[in-house]
Amino acid sequence: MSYFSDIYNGVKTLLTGMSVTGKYFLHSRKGAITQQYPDNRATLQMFERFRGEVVMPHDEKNEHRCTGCQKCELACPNGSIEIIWDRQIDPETGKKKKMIDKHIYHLGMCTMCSLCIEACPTDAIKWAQNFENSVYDRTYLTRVLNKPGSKVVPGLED
Amino acid sequence: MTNEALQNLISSWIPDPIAIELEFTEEKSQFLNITVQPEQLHQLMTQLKSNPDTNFDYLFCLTGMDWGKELGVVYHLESTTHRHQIVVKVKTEDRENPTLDTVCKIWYTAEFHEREVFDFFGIKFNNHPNLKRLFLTEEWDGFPLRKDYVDEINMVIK
Amino acid sequence: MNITKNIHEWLFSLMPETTASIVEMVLIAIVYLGIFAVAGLYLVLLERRVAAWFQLRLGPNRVGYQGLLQTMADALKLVSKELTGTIKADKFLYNLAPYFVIVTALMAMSLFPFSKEFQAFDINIGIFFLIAISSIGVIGILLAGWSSNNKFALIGAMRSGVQTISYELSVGLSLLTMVLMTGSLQLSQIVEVQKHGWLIVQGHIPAVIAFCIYMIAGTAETNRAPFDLVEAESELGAGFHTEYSGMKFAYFFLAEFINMFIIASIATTVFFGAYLSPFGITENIPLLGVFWFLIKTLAIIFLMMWFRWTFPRLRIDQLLVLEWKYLLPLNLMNLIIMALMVLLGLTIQF
Amino acid sequence: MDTTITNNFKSEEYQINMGPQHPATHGVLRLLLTIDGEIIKRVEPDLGYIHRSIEKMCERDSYQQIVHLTDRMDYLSSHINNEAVCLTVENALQLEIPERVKVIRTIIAELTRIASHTLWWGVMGMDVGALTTYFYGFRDREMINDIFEETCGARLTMNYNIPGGLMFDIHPNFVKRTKEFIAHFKTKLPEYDLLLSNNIIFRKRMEGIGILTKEDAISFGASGPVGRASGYSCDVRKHHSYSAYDKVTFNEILKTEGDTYARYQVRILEMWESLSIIEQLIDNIPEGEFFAKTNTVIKLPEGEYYQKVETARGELGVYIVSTGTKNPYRMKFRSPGFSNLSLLNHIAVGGKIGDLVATMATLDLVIPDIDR
Repeated sequence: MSYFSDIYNGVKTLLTGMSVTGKYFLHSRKGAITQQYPDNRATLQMFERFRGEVVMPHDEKNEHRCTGCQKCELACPNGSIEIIWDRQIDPETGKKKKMIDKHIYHLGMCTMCSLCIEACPTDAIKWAQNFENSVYDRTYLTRVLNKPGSKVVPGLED
Repeated sequence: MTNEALQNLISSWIPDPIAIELEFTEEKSQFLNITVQPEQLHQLMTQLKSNPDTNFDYLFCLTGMDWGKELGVVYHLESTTHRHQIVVKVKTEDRENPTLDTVCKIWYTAEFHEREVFDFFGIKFNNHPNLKRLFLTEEWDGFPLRKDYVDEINMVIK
Repeated sequence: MNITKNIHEWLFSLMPETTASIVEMVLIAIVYLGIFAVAGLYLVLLERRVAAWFQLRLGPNRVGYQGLLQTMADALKLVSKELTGTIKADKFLYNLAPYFVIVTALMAMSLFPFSKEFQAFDINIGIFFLIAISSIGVIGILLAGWSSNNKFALIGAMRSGVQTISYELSVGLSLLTMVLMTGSLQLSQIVEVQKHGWLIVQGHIPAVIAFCIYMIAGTAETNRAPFDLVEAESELGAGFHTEYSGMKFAYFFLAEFINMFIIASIATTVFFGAYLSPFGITENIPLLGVFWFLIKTLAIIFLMMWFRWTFPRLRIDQLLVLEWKYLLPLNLMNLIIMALMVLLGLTIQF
Repeated sequence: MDTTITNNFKSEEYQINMGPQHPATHGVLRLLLTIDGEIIKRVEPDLGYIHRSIEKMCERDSYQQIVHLTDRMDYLSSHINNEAVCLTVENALQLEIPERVKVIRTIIAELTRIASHTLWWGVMGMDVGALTTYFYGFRDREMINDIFEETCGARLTMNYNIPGGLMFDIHPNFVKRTKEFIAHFKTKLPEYDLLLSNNIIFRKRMEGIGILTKEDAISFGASGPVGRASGYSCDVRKHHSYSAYDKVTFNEILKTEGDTYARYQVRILEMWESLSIIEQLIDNIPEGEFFAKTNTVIKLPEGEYYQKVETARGELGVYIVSTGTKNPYRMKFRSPGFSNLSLLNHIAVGGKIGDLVATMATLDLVIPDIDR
């Protein structure tokens, strides 16, 4: 008789399984987890800590907070950050001071490990929430973070 | 069993301490370290596994090492019954043709780990059933994890 | 069906009798081909949407309203794609195989009584013909697997052979159980009998068992999950059609869905009274027959989709165990019970 | 590739290449199968398709930088990998780690384990042909990933640990979201059983295949659910407790059958245990600092350090040999997947191709973990 009870029990488990999927089928309108991505761009909000890309915020006077200390460059595990700097005369104090010429960031090499941002003593760089980073040519992924003509916030020391 | 008891027990296995050199040390490590000559490796390992008092039946880590002058292998052993751990080190100074005995008959897991060591350090294992390169291709030149390995194209040195 | 009658008369008035009948047949064939190619495409869409709803997704909903043109677009893409193949394939058989599959699938369609008049080909061995034709399709699969010169494809083809040969037995026997009640293999006759209640009601318990067995075996015949060992995506990549691309692949794909439609149509015809409406509510409107036929068929197709998106796949030996140890003995037992029932007049008739 | 094997062929056997691109190998694992009909005669893994030589890269990097490399090993338990490296470094420096860090690490580690197991469950179903499980598994995993993203900024390669503690404090929503997840998952986990675990087809396919005895499990260095399904008590959280595991009570799931279904069950039951661990900790996160102060340049004292942790796949060992400089002299990762893969040939021989796929699915291999 176990032959028939086997069949009975087997069919019962199959029907239980079908009831699970059936339940979802009936609630398919509400339960859909699909994100219709390009359509929901307007409402899509990334979390504030999301690591999209490294940016350097500038204030309205076109000033950034990077003193050129190169700690981020040292912290970066794969050389995504290059800082070109030279010593210029600080207009306020008249002394020679290390200043960045270009803060170059290779997004294509970045692993989003956040070590540079942790290392930065002046909070000059931070994460942006932008995630649409695809480009047709990988040279576009190399970015200069400080805007042309920008200066460091006066009086900032590392 | 405590490290001290282990050391006493293992020392007592050796009839002639001059012929077979075992070095015990607990310095700079959380385990008891035994350094053994390549010739005695297989015998010691068999004994460590089969002796009911030690019963090291779990080889949880097998590491190839390049100490600069010598090449060698570090075996991390644990007993699943007594829950004591030990480290066995074996070194050979022959960098051209380093050869050790395999332990893959004692712990099956050693088969893959020894292939990995062969692949990256070039240490050959006698009686290994299938000693081929595991990760790299057969025609790969050199052994990448050795300290004197140079690859100017693929290696980025900071 | 006045239009068909008019065309028929117009054709025969235009040309000699033999030519006219040949032209008529060709016309019917073209019409059927058109209808079922499109029907197949929409079945694909249905499958995709249904699967999505089972899986908490939305499914294709971009091309046309609610994605209605999605498979059309897919078909267009497949038609325009380059046909690739392996160099060492057996070219002749490799090219022949998809046609085997698709032609046999379409041939079977001609038999179904979609409504009282809408039946292209009503032969007296209808059921027998259906079973015979549906097993030719497997030759196409075997050829495809063998001629591709690919080991995965060959394993898929071998499995297909084993599977279809075994499960045909169950399909045949479960249909035979029902034929005991009708006493005829002709599909129109079978429908006629059901005017006194659908066969699944007439035959009550044995008929329900026969239907269950038929559904299992039918799913296996179409190589659909949980019996999709022929394709077995996670084991064989794509199984027998690994090496096919473009339109040739589309033939296999379309054939699978048309086969599903065939299996569901047979079930509708034999168990659920084909175009007959439930309790005879719309018997006076013959055109609604098509509607009822499609409703029933789609319900059974939905059941098959439900199977597919719920169950894991069987292993090849379990597949054979299921057939030879469970389905076949049950089937034979069922056949005898049905024979006794018919003999003793225990069937329910209204 | 191998001419020697070809010569030893019996006439009925043939060779077939499973991978590097194959749906069942979940990545770029290549298995060289010798098959007789449908029956597996020999399985030979061919590795190295994504070998990045992380161990060599570690010899070049500072200890902070090493942590992010371990994200890329077993990417499904990246947090636990990070934790392993951090624990090794912290032990070597004999740092006193704040309680808050330990508890947060443990909660996230257990969430990682659930995330890994839900993904495994979905893919497991897909491997045996039940495609719907994949989406149900991913639905639940998505909630965990959102928790991670909110707190750590990344969903998969989180790099949330630094030697000494955490990179930043947990997000204010962390506790709330985690509780939401627990409530949600407690209703969904029984569905897993209804849909797949009890299914007759599934059980028939899983029971009695790929049997691994306890002795073999130990000898092959099997760990994690694979070892525990064979009755081998190998939970590092129990035997070599770390972080906050000594503060919580949980059961080590042990099965004795050693077959594929036992491995499956161990993972399902482990998710319940992980839920209970999180429940015990989530309301009791101690206040305090989220890191212990370390030097910017970390130099480990000369010596050898070994730390094992329990990842979702089993025992991950981190072995650091330091000569006192800012880089490790030699760094070895004993990855669970590597040992678990080595026993595949042992348990798959004699089964069918379908069995191999099911067996491999329950070994839960992550290829970057094997290749490193």
